[in-house]
Amino acid sequence: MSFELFMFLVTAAIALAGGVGMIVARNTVHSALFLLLNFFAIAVLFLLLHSPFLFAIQLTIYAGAIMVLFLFVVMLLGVESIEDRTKDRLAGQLWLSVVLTLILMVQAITITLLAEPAESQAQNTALLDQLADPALIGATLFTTYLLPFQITGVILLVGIVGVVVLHQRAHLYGPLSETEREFAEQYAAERTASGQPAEQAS
Amino acid sequence: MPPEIVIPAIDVRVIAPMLTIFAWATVLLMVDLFMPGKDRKLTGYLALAGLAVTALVTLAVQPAPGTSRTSFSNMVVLDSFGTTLTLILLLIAAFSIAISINYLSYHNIEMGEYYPLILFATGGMILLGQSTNLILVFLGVELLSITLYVLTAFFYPRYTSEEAGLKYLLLGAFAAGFLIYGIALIYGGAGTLDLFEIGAFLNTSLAVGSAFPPGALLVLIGGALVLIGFCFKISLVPFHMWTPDVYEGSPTPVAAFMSVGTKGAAFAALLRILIVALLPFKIYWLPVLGVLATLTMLFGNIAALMQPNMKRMLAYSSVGHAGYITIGIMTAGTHGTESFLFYLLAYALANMGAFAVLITLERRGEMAWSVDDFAGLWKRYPLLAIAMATFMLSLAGVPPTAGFFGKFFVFAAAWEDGQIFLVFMGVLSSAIAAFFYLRVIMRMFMDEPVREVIPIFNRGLTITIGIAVVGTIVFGLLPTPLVSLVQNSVIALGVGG
Amino acid sequence: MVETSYYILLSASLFTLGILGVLVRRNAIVVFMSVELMLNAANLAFVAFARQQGNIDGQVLVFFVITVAAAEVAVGLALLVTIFRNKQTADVDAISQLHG
Amino acid sequence: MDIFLIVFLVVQVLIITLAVTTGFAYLTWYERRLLARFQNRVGPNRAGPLGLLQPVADAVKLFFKEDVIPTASDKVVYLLAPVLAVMTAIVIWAVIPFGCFNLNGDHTACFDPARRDEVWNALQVAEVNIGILFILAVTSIGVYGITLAGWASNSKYAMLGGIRASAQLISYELAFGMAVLSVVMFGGTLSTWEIVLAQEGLWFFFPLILGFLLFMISATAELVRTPFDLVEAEQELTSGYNTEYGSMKFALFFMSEYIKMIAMSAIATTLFLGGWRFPGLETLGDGVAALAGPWPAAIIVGLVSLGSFLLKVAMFLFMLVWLRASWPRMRYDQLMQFGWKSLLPLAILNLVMIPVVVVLVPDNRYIQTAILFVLGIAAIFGAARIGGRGRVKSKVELVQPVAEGKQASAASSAPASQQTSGVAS
Repeated sequence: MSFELFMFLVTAAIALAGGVGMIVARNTVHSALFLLLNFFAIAVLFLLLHSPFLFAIQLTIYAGAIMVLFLFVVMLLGVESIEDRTKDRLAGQLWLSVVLTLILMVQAITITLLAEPAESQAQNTALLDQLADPALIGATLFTTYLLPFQITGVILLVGIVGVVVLHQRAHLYGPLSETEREFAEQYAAERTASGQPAEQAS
Repeated sequence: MPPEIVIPAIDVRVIAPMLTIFAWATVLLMVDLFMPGKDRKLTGYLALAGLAVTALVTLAVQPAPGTSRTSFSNMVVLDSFGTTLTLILLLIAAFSIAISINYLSYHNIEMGEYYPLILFATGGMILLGQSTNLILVFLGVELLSITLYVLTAFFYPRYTSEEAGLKYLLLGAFAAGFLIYGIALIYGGAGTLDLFEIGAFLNTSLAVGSAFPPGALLVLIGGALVLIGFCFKISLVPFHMWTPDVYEGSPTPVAAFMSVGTKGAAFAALLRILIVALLPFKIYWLPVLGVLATLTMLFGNIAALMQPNMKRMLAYSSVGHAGYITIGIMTAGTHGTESFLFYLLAYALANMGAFAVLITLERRGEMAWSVDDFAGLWKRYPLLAIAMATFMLSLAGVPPTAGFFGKFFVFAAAWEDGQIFLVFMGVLSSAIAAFFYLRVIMRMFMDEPVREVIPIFNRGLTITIGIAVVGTIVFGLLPTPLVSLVQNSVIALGVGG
Repeated sequence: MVETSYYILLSASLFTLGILGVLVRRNAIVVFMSVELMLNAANLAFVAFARQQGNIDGQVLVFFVITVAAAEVAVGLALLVTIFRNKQTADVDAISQLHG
Repeated sequence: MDIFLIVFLVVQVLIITLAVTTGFAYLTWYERRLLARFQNRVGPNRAGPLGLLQPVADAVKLFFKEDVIPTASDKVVYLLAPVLAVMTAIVIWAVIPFGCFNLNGDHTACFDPARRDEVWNALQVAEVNIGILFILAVTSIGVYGITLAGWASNSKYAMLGGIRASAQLISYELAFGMAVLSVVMFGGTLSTWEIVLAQEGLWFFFPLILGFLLFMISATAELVRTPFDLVEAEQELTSGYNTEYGSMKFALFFMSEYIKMIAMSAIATTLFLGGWRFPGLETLGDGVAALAGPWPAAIIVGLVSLGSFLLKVAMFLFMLVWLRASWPRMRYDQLMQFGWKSLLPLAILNLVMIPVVVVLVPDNRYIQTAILFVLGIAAIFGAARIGGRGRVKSKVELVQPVAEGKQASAASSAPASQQTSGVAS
């Protein structure tokens, strides 16, 4: 077994463990940490795939920004273990999803077994070294992918405006008034009483 | 040393509509910041002006019929299909803003950022209609979705609005996961994300031998995942469960905007993917879409039948209409493109109109849009009742409205394509649909009023309803000019072709 | 050299785990994290395919996916915080006034 | 040969880890002695000559303290947090070049970017083409140690400290990253090695004066040191996120902070002060090579470059201590306002200014430098003026009597206050 394969297997095991852990963990902070572990493992896999640039980007943005944001929100709201598992009316959905997942797994294995094109460049180390150069990514970003790059800027702008809008409203209008809260509850009660059978099935 | 950077030739005309609307939205954000006072109507009017300017720009750069321009490494294309779609989308956005201007202040949720966000979403839709590269399709979908998450949750003190925003966000992000994974598999199979090149790759690799090459298999599986992602966006059964909840919770103008705009843009992108890139796989996607369309038409209309709530009824009816549009998509290549565009315009007019009528009846703090409010409307506000009746008839597909011709063209194209079963199911579900549309009309004209309802009229609403009524009837009586317009709107099938 | 198919198998498994997370968990934050896992699986597939194809496109696409994910997470978490302020829960089922 | 290389790498890593840890120990001594001088005291002087054994005494004390884990804490995360903190602080050192001791015995290769392959540098662990991004990545992960410590302790003080810390670190990371990117833009490379070489005859301090200032401010904030140390404000939060930590676990947090401090100084040296470069170093090497042959030259260049690097780092450390001795702590809202409304716009301006100048004034580094220097100074003074205006206003408000101030704020109708709060967030 080559060193690279060994590294791959270990990292892949960690990545999978992280993914499973995230789903299984009861505590949201633990979930976030398992996901973080998974992100680290994927970053290492990027390194194994000759992409040091994405290794750094993955760590900086996913691990360093996105997951910190998640943890921050969980801590700020204090919702570490908010989940209520007693009302398990979703047992059917659970089984459905397990079956669906098994189908997807089978599909994944099929892809893997069938799809190994002959003209793979994965052994061409000279080419791969060339592709590992971050300058090449930059150059591609500003030439071929110029338009998507600019659109990304628009998306980030919309994201910023959206977050400010969502936050600002609370400042402008204050929290829900008592009457509004009552109205909402009354409305909900009315709706339950009237009963809308058709869509419950969906 | 860094590699030499050679920026490829850029044809600004190709992205001119998009560029105009994004630039206008960005400047509008800043203008709004320095606008004194709490009144934000002026921002709304400026946004309308921006849409008008964009429409002019779109007309100025439109390519000669039958030709197309590409730019940015063939990532975007400007063909007559894109131009027509852009104009329809701009009309939809203009309607949405016109019915929002007083709605926002009336319900005390006025914030200047609302209008630039609508403009950004419209820009995302235009992008979706023009992009010929999967990564741009992904970015367009995300731009549209992120904007709409915020707009859906815009009705601040209302719980349901935020719930709707969160639901839409979780399902939208889930769908984005499918979309991007599908794109990754397509990239793995074809080695490119360019729709034209994927099509060429499939043609060559499928032509080689009898065996199914692994690359093509990856593209097939990826295409299926992309389709699932899109099904969420255009709410095809069984991926529609978010639709009624989200429409009900969001501010009514936003629901109107979503019901037509998002669907139109997402369908346009799907159309391009299916007939430019995945045409060699038509034998696979045709039956799948057929089943989805049938389910969607039947389920959407049957569910709408049981709704006492007008807003949810319109939401389910929009699910049903997604089914009809899907038929139009399936027959793309023959007459599908035209029937799609015609249907979209007819549906946009009727649906925006219906939502506008709903807004006139929506009172402050009111959250139930009961059909009861429409009872006896004819006796109190005959014009409003006639307008609503027109929209209902158009949505049901009764002549002489635009909706009739929309359905007619879709079914005719399907018939010509040999999809007899689909036509049958379409007609059957239309009959079901006619029942609940006509029920609204019956209540308006036959029943006594259940309770006191005082509609609110203002300029934006009146003009919107007026244009929608006139458009619905005129295109119903004289479809010829519109037909010739959409017939010229062919989709570009080759680079620079 | 590790074959591309190994990476794709791993990526498909992670994607499946992500779907499972979305379907099984009721906590909105965990659901959201599962979506991130799905996006990461796609990123891994992109990079593995980029190596196999021998072109840079796959790596550039990951850049876009990460950026979009960041924007989406920001909006999503802002929404969650406002909802929580109003309702004091992050349980998806508790947020169900709109169940039709 | 392969095995030898791996063993060599392991030894290199061990030596650096040990050196950095010792550096931390003596940095505490250095800081305490210096602070004492600033405050007209003597400082630790009992253990050993000049108090040089004081760090050893401290270490022994911390070792033998009782190791307590709070019962209500989340045990695994509680134990993980200090480990994460120290790990990130040490890992940064992998890409920093301390000097150039070419084990191929040819000192001239040290000064030629084109001959990068001929350099086998004993004084740098890993020369990668994304060195700078690696630094950014590792600093951005550094926040986990603090945040998790705050959460896992299950104590209010620690929690508040942790939340404050994560907010502060995220906020200042933007300005920090942008300041670092200005160096990348001007130097045209992401590799730390090449950045040092690109500073031949011109330290980046001069053209990037604005970037340097931004870097120093945001680095101080990233280090949570005065005036940005409200994460561990003793008066409000006991000692912040590490309140519930004792004995060696506390020592680990302490260690991570000081190692990060040295690391930041080393990064600043590498990015702005020419790294291990020293005027005349190449000439010195050439002279020794002419007199005694290539090997002695390589050794001399290695030693002098290491010395020069350490000298510059010591200077930065002195500055950091000096800051701590002379500045008061900021208020939390001031901290956030400063980060988002002053530092970030300046960083963006900096990032826009550099490419514009570089593109408009091609091919002459010195003219570019002159223009950028003048623009940078102008930007700093302009920002100071604009910032200063706000301060005068707040002073006037403070002069008002309390009761009157309350009335005034009540009278100025709700929209006005909303306007301001709107701008603030």
